[in-house]
Amino acid sequence: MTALLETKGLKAFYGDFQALFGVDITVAEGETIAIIGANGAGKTTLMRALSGVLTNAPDSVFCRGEAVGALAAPDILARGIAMVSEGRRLFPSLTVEENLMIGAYGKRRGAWTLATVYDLFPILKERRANPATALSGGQQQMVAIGRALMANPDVLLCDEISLGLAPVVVRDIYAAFPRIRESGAAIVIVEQDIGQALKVANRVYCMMEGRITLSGRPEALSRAAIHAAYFGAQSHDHS
Amino acid sequence: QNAAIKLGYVSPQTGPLAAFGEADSFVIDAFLMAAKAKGLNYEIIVKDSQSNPNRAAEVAKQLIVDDEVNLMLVASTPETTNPVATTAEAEGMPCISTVAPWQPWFIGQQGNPGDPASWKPFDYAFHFFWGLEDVIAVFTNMWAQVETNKKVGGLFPNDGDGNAWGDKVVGFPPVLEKMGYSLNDPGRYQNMTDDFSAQINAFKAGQCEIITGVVIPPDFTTFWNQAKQQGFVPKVASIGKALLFPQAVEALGNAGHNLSSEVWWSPSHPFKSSLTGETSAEVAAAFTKTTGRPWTQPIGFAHALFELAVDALTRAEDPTDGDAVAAAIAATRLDTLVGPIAWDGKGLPPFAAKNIAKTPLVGGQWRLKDGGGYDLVITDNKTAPNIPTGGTMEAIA
Amino acid sequence: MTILDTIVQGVLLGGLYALFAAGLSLVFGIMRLVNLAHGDLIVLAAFLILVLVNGLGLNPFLAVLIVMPLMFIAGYALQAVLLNRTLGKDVLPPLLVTFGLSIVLQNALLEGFSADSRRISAGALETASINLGAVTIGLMPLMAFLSAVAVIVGLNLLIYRTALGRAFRATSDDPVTAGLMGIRPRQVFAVATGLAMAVVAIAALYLGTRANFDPTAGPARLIYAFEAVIIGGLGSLWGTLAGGVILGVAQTLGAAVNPEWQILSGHLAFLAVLLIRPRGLFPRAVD
Amino acid sequence: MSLLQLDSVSKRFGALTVADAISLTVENGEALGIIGPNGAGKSTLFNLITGTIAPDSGAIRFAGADVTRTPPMARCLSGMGRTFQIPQPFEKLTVFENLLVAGSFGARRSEADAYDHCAEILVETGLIDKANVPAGGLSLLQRKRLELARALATEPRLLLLDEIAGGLTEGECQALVATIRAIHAKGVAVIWIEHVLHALTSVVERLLVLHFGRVIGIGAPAEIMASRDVQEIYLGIEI
Amino acid sequence: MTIAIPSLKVETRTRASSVSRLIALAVLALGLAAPFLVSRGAVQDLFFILTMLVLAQSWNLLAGYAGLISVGQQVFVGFGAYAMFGAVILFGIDPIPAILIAGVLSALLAIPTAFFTFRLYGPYFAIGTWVVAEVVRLLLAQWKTLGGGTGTSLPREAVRDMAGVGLLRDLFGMKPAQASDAITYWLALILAAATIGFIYRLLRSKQGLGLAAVRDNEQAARAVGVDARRMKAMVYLATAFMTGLAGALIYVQKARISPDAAFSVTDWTAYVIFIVVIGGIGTIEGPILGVILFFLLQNLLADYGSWYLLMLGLAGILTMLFAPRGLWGAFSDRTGIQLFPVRRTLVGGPSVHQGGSSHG
Ligand SMILES: Nc1ncnc2c1ncn2[C@@H]1O[C@H](COP(=O)(O)OP(=O)(O)OP(=O)(O)O)[C@@H](O)[C@H]1O
Ligand SMILES: Nc1ncnc2c1ncn2[C@@H]1O[C@H](COP(=O)(O)OP(=O)(O)OP(=O)(O)O)[C@@H](O)[C@H]1O
Ligand SMILES: [Mg+2]
Ligand SMILES: [Mg+2]
Repeated sequence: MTALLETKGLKAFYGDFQALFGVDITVAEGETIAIIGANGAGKTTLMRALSGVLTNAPDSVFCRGEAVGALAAPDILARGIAMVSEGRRLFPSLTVEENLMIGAYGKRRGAWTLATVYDLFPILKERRANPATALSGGQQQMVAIGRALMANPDVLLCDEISLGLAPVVVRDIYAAFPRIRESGAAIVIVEQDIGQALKVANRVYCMMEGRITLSGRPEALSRAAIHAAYFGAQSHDHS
Repeated sequence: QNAAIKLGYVSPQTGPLAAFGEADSFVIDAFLMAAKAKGLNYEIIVKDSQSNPNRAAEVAKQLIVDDEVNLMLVASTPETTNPVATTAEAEGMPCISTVAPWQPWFIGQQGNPGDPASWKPFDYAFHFFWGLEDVIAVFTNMWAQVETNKKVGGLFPNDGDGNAWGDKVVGFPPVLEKMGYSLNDPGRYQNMTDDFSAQINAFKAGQCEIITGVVIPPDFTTFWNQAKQQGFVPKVASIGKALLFPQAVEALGNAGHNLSSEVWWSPSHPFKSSLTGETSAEVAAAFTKTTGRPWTQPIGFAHALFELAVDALTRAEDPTDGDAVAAAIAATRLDTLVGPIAWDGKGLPPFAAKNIAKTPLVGGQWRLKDGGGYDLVITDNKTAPNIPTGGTMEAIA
Repeated sequence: MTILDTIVQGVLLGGLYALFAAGLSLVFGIMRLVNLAHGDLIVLAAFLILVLVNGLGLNPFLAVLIVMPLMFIAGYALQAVLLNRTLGKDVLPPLLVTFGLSIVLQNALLEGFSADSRRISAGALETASINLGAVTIGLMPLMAFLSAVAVIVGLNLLIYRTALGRAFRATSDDPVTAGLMGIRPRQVFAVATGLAMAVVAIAALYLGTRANFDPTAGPARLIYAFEAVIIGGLGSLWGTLAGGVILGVAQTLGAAVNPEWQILSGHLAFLAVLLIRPRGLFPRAVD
Repeated sequence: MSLLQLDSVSKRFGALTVADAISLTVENGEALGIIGPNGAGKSTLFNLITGTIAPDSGAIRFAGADVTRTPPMARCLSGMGRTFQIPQPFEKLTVFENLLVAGSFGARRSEADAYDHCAEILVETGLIDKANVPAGGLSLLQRKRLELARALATEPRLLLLDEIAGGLTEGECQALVATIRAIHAKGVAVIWIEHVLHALTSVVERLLVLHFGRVIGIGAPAEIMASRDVQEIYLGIEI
Repeated sequence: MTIAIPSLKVETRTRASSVSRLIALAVLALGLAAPFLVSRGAVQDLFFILTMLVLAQSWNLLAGYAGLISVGQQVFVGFGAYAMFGAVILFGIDPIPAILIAGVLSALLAIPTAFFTFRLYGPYFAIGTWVVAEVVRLLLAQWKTLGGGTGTSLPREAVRDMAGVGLLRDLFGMKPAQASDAITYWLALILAAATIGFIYRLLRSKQGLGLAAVRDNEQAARAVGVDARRMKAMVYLATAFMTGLAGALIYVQKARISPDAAFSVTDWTAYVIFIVVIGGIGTIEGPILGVILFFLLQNLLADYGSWYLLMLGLAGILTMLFAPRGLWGAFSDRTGIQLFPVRRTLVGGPSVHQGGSSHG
């Protein structure tokens, strides 16, 4: 069976700086994957490559067996891959509701509508007419997730959704994940908050300097190995 | 066979003033043919000023220095004639210029136009056309045919023509006052102005029944429409420049009816070419036949320019010597397609006597034709009784 | 009550300027593109209307309805083929390319239509007016003003009430993230320029009926349009209308003092606004 | 008298508070480390100190003078040298010329006077081999080194370093630590933002933890690292 | 710890630049002799080329090095020209010192205009400069003693009796017109050489280094102690001075002025921008190449009227799209040749390699 989303020897460059050195990951239908790694490991770069913000060699990314590496973001979205960007990146000149509605610009139909997103994050309904940037960080993150859901994705890519948020708020946001999974979407989360990541994920990849250095089911990974991978020292003897 | 005599000719053939240069190639082709028939060997080097004064000066230099012409000819608006004449004068190159009232031409080339004591005549630059005193006479004669309150509104832009027409010394104001007209002049406006409500309000307040001025076509359209919208309809509107060309009047739609203007040349002018013997009517007809376009006033003057060139160069002792040619020009007595021309100072103040020759001027009104389009009808000839009128002045409805 | 009339005439004139500026404001607001050929595009549209009016004997208001989609297509193509390539951090390429375009357009029109000054005839409407006692309002200027208001209301509805408008604003905020929403920024930009050109067609109608125009009449209009946009503030269409009105009133008031000051007063008003509020009167919060 | 003194400095971006009444004193010749999760406001704090952004309230004193409103240029001339987290080289100038700009303007020397000094720094920071290469052609790691070298060329009394150790190999990291120690040993005060904790703690005398723009701990590194709060917030690991 | 690098040296010259230094001297010498060697027409063509070169180099310094994209430089051409006319007509000053006065006055005008335009950035700045130019044009058009909107001509004697004309007539038997051509030409040559020399020196100085830093990254430049604002203001002032001198000189030769001509956007800014862009922005060589191309194009196509301008517009668009660094930029990128190098190359020292990629 072909994977929902798969990379084969994915490389990425910023000018002459290489950020990814042959990354292989697979995402199956309905699965939740966590990608962890230290600052600058290349996690965001991987997300950008998957979502079409960075274009790649055509045969380095596959979606249901189709080579999509060279497609631009709107085409990737049309194949059911949506992303919540690092730093949320809401549109400041749009209101909360407009930010959500623009997520549906691609007109993919499914379970997620304004009503169901408001149901998932009720606070947003109260603040629907506010400019998106007037919300607290946690609420903004909800908008960002809701906006991606509005595209009714098959794969939801989430880059550091706990970034800069208090642990309580992070917990609230993660509380929404079971509902998202119920809608059938596979989820890829990038997290520095390892505790959260391990709690929700079925499988974990650990990245280091543009390579996957460790992967497996969360319960199978030793804390020492992850800790080492996280801080970059003496990590190579695990994996 | 002698080497050909070289004439340099500068006029605006492209750009906003291109309507003035429209007849050039027709006139030049006809001239070369006539010259050949007479056994004269002339070469004409034509340069396009692109309606740009910088460019006009530049091409004049090229004609003098690179092409080594024997005589410089230039026509159409002070924006073209002045830079060329200034250059020719500085280079010691004889130059004949036309189609610009003589005041903006002469005074506009003086270092300090505001100080008549400092004005100096030129040695090489000569000009033939009418002057403001003529256009004032023509306009007031036309106005006299219509019953009015003698209150006049003036539209004078801040450009070569406008400043001369509105000048307190040489322009309209002193003469009109003397003749019992009161002039309401709100001040110089910039060309390409989008709104004339200030002027219209001033004219309304001053109860002006007559409008005059020297306006570029786009501005006149703006003004005239706005005036009608504001319910301001004078009995007479005599406007220079804007109403020269039939296309410009046609652009006004029906609102052009009975607008009046100065007429410096028309097919009914009773003059003949000294070169070809053709009458005005014949030249105009030939133009329409060749180009398919209605006749325009510059045709006659462009033609006369070449008549004068041939005449002066034939009489000059040495056509390649600038001073000799200048002397020959100064001594001209020639009956041309636009009337008799002599730089004899007739009708001119002393300072301009040497460099200016005047041509006759009459006044006319544009009349809607039955089948559409306009006719220019000469309505006043008191200034030049030998030019026949085609009708009398009518007030604007 | 001449002063009242002066102000009313200035406001109406401002409507015309706002109409010139509305398309520019749209494009400027969405992609920070300064289109120096905007004035020439207005003249191009005026010639297209003229061809239809003279050639087919159409009513000018009908002709505009035909020219609007034509100009939309031209604008779309212009953006897609040429201008999209110039967008980026550097301000030089768009300025230069549109500047080059301006020269190309002017001279192509000269070749095609000669330098004659032309006019679109609107028949009796041209001189019709409404008399309100102290002031008399010309029908065409009033229609120009109302058209400006209608265009701005229409564009605002589009921008704030439709999916396309949301896409405009989102792309303007952040093209990369907009791409993640399925929006193709280049296509959105092309549509925006197309719309701007459709508005240009309306502006052309009033330019062509108010005064004569010729192929070189563009740049003189451009500068007012820019001033209106900048006075109003980037991205605010109502601001653009206000900017146009400020310019128009400054001009008529200046002219009431002395016609010499007419155009100068407009420019000076512009500089004064810049001095007090460098980002315009109603700047967008985020930029 | 302290070298740098922040007095209840606050900064908000819209609804987001990135510096919340931060008070802080740095003595002459001191080395201070700053840690905190992504988006905590660390770089913003640098921007406030160096004048790239102005605080909404509070005061900043440097070397005895109130610099709250002075422009970055003047603060550099009075002795602040900084690196940018995202390197900002003068791309069309060579590495050597990049240093010359700093060495002649920042250190107020004539150009010729700056030659030797700049060449020395190139040697010190291991960039001498790249001296004549345009900075635009450098890799990211080299760019980060250039940031350091350029900051040094201004001959600062206070050196502000923003995440310059990320992505280095163990050996390179040790070399960097040695370089910074050497600078520090000359009496230059250092403030260093870093995620690579072992490198940071081997240089700094005090550690400051920033979270949500608030100082949540400051003290000796060992003490700070041992604190429960810090472990939970910074590492996100629930103990 | 200090590391001694005994053999360290900083070089700024390349082989090409030594050659070009010789060529430059030869060209200059030949240029000085030109009025005796070539026809008057050629001298006038050279005058045109040289004055356009000065305008182009100034605009290039402003836009290419200081990042200040102005479409209003005609304000300094026109103001310089009017200042010269004023000095000659109203105060009876000889045209040559009047040119200098015009340059100084133009630089002074730059102070109030900078006050407005420096509040603006990017495209706003461009439009702002244009409006300022319009304002100055409209104001000067009100100045009746210098002809208002009509314009005026230089008194014939002023040019004919200009300093040096008598000397040339006595020495070489030149006619006054020819002599004044020669004098204005020499002034143009000196001005062009001085402009290039000034810009080159500036770029090789510490200030030039700072300017390059500001151009590459203004924020970082400020952070290392470069006063970006002052730097830009200085460049703006210097270009105003040079442009004003050129404007005055051009109008000594034209001898006739009007506001529309002297403040023409097309003649004094559009052409100049095309020259710089087609030749290569941000290089000293670019405008030189550009002005020669422009001259050739103008001569080849001038008789085609609007087609010529149409082609020029197209050439500008195509260059911007496909060779944004201009013809010289493309050439230099490919060959590494620079006639006016400004690189400081570090040579010698313990482990410096004299690597090949010393061109940027
Ligand atoms: N636009 C860019 N230009 C140049 N280099 C970049 C760019 N974006 C990222 N990099 C570099 O690429 C490498 C990988 O960065 P990336 O953002 O993917 O890391 P990350 O794992 O997401 O880190 P973080 O935890 O900080 O988000 C880093 O060294 C980073 O500095
Ligand atoms: N100019 C700005 N406008 C709006 N928000 C900003 C601006 N600069 C920073 N921020 C926001 O302020 C917060 C703090 O940013 P800052 O760069 O200071 O974090 P940091 O602690 O340095 O993080 P990192 O570890 O990722 O470098 C972030 O949420 C960031 O998005
Ligand atoms: Mg990341
Ligand atoms: Mg940071």
